[in-house]
Amino acid sequence: MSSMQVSEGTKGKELVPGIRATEIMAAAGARELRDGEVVIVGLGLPEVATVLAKRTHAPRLAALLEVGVMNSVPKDTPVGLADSRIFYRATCWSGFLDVMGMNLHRGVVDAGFLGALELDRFGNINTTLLKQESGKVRYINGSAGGNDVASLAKRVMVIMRHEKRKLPLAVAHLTSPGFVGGRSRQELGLRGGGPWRVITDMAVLGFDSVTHSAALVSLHPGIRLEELIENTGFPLHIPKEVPATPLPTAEELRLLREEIDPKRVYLR
Amino acid sequence: MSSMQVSEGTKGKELVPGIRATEIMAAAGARELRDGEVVIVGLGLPEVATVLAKRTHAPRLAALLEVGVMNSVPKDTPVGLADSRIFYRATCWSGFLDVMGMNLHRGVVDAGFLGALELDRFGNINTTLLKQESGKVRYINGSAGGNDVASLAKRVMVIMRHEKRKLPLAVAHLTSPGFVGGRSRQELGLRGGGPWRVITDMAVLGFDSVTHSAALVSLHPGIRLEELIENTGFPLHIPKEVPATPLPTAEELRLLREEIDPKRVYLR
Amino acid sequence: MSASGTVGKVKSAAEVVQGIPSGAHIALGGFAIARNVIAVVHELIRQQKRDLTISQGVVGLDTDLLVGAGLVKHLIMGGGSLDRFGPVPCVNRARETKSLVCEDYTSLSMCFRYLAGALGLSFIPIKSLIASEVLERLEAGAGAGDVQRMKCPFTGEEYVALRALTPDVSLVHVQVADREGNCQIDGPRWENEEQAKAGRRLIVVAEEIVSTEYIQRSPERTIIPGHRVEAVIHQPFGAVPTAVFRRYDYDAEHLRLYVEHAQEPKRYQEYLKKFVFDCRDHSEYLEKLGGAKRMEQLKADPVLGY
Amino acid sequence: MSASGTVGKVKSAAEVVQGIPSGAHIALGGFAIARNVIAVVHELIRQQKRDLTISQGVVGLDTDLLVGAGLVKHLIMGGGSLDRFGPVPCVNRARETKSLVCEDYTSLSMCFRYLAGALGLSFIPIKSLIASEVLERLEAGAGAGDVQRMKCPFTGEEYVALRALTPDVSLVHVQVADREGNCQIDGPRWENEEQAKAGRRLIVVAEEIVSTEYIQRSPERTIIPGHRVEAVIHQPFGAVPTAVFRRYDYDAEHLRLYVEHAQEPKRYQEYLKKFVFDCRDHSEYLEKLGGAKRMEQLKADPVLGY
Repeated sequence: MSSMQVSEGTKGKELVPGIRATEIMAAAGARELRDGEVVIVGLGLPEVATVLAKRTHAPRLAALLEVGVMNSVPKDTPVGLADSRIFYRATCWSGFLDVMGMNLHRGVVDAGFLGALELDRFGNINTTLLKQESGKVRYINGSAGGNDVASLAKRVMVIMRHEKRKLPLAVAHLTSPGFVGGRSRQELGLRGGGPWRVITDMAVLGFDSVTHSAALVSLHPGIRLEELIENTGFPLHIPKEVPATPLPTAEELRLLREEIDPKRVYLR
Repeated sequence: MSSMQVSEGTKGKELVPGIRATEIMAAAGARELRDGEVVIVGLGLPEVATVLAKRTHAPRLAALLEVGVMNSVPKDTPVGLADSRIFYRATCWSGFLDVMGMNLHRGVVDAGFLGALELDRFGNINTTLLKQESGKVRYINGSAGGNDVASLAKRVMVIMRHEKRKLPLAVAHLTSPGFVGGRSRQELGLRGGGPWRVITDMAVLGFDSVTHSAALVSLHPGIRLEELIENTGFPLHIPKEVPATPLPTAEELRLLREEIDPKRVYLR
Repeated sequence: MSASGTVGKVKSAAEVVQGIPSGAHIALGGFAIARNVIAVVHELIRQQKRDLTISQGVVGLDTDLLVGAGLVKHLIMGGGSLDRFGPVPCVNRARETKSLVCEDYTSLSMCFRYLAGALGLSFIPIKSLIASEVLERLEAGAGAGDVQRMKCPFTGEEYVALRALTPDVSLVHVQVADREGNCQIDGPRWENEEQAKAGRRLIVVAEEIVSTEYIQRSPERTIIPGHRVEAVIHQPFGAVPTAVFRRYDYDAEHLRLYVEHAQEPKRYQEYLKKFVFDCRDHSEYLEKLGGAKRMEQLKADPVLGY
Repeated sequence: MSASGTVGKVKSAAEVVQGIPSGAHIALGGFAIARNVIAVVHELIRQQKRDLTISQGVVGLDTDLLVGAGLVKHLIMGGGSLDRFGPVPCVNRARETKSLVCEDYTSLSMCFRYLAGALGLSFIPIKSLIASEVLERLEAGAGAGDVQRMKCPFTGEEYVALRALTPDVSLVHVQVADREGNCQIDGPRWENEEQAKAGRRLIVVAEEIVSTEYIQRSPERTIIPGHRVEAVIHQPFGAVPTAVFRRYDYDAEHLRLYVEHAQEPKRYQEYLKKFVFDCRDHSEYLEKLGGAKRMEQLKADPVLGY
């Protein structure tokens, strides 16, 4: 599904010599998952991050795909959630009602990974349409499971490219709610915890616990703070000391490159 | 389930020489089913009647058991719905949600067979408890699927023994609604068509379309009208001409005796 | 360890029951005389877990044992029966002596209450119950807070809203599970999927532990995924004397013996003493039933499944 | 003949489509580029069934074809995509030019709407949609009569009530069915069970017709029971160029060709002429794609399933 598709445009970009932005993103994503958690994944970097977590600190992560696939171990790279390649060696084939109803809506999904056409300062996500400068609307995909995951997962993680136009003050269409209008999730009447981390090719963002607006969590090595601010369409809380996003360990890099995505389909 | 269990006490009773009451009941039940209909069955005479219908005029009858079994062809006689003997050669094994939810509640079940501890003049059924003359209550089974079938099937058929205490003016506990208080199903807010036929070892009863109270449809051969009235605890509409319940045909008797219940487990 | 733990999930019935507190709401996955979690029920009796709330679609031997042992204070059920072996004697006696609170539903309304729980809905509408004494008794009694007449916001049609059931612990007996708790059930599944997934905690009893590779060969048959399961009790013949399709038949002889004892409180205590209290575990109980030889007799024909 | 008829249920796509009127609400069981009922969709275009309402969890090639052919007036969907081959070009263009009315839901809310329909409930509550523009647009637009904010009668929690979907015709592509319509699906089933059973009429397209004895060997895999099915269309490779797990892979080449043509209305007409209008039936279409030789290339590896 589009809302979970691979982030494009980071093709081969190395942030520090020998380490690509996509590799830093995958490792950062993996570190956000804890062992034994239940995660709803999409294809691309979220899948890569999940597999990395499973092969390192979180062997008992349960990875669910909304179409009704659990813990599959693809042999070949799938092109999407409707691709049979993603069904291989699953422990369960069911459907939406089970994954999205009896797990996500039931409240047992710890983390959901989403993609975004746009994400704003309150973590609201647009996956429906783009407004061109002329005012003309271009439809893209819609919600699919995006709104459901954003509404109901305990933590929402977004992996996306860091571009000013993709990170506007307010999204052109609020497909999937974050902290709408800066309000708490409880005020909004939403069960899920809302946006937790936005992992881009420049930084890891989080959300201020009081204002619920975006805050810098860590800056990727090789990225300057000014560069980040310039490429972000909304004001960011910046901590006094800006931590650097940890680089992938040698073992993580080996796993990513030799086992998880050797053909660099997603780790471009 | 008890609410669908075999009617007792008609053991070997022959109404006309060579034909048992149970055989007349089974044939009468079968004749109430039309080809292509969907029926929720219980064990005992309802099952026998359904199989007879399938082997004669209704080969495409879909026979559903509430536990999630469709169109099974038992090789050995089951003792109840929880008996694995009833699962044999089914075309579908699912569960309550499918049979009782996605079929019965969905409104596609044409007919449901129920048993009864008591049935009153408006076709209300009691399967929960009996009140002894001392006022003491004896609990028996409860509703199980009985109330659901009575509420939702297009036609409800009851097969039971004809006894005054089992056919009182008002049931001791209204487990499954018929035409409660003589009201129409629409007035009651119920979707199903309500009680249609009560097949006993003396007669076939129906319900008057205006007053919704019990009416004689046909009297079994060998039963006198006075005998019937004496053994019925509520007033019965009696037509001017009382038709006789058709006897099973020679072919029906052959099927019942040689193929469907050769051991006379239910056709006692 | 919770379902999220890294310690193995395979445990003994005794260990599992130690983790179930008195006063818990336990949902049982058995149906009349099929797939009852007898191994766990016996252990609940041995460990004397009291003041239980039990919910079940159609109660059978499992609930009857617990009620007979005096451990149940509240029963939420859709019906009850031991099939041809008669009604549930201890449950009915307890109701007659008013020694337990009972909410009587129907098969579908129980299934819907579990479905709502499994889906994380706090309520679900239904068109059964209406115009029946079943509903009136619920409204006037213990179910007053769990049923509510309402209208469809679109059509105005009258419904009964049912409150979701979210048992503290759901127990289900299955034919196979892997060590992670991925479960596959042979035969009809009554309300097991909804009842299992409605539980806040979920514990399964498996006749056989299979490899995850076995599960991966037919993942469309996984009714309960492992990540929902807190513990797997590996107990062959764990449901005897009730039936487990494709594994073994019900033990008609023992069921008759049970009913005979259960008719009368004093004799029932003798039954409990002999078959529950005087057995250290399920193996000792199976020995009393005739051990390996008897189990061989009950074993299912591979084609017929019973 | 209706589902209750005694005449055989196995029919051609052309026969079945003759029985679907213009203006009907059709629910499609495909998902993006998997198990699309292409054989029926082509026939709907050939027979020019107009003013259709189409509902689908995640729309894919099937709906895009119908919208591109100008036959759809109302679309009810949870999302849309051709996976890696891009967004749904005809659907998005039609939305941009406002040539169709579109109700945008989410995967789960579509599934819940079908579930309510399948269960015979006129509504069902959900905790998605809240605080989103998805809900606001529904309330302000075509979905105004289908969503309604409400509170749980027990907890007071806020929900969105969704009106049930009960399509006039549900269409599903399955791997196997018997002549009575008993269907088994390999792989994940997305919202197929609910979507199929919500339909007032249900028509399935089967890759293979099997005997009822085959179905009876694994009845736990029967997702759609035959008595719900009005007609079975036996059409091997009936979903090409979309994938059918364990039967064949998606045809990447043809999907690219489709997207290329669909970018531009005039070229799209060329596509329709060549691959739909100029084909008498699905066999001729398959011939144009390369016939038996091409199908052999697409055929799935029996272990991998693609």
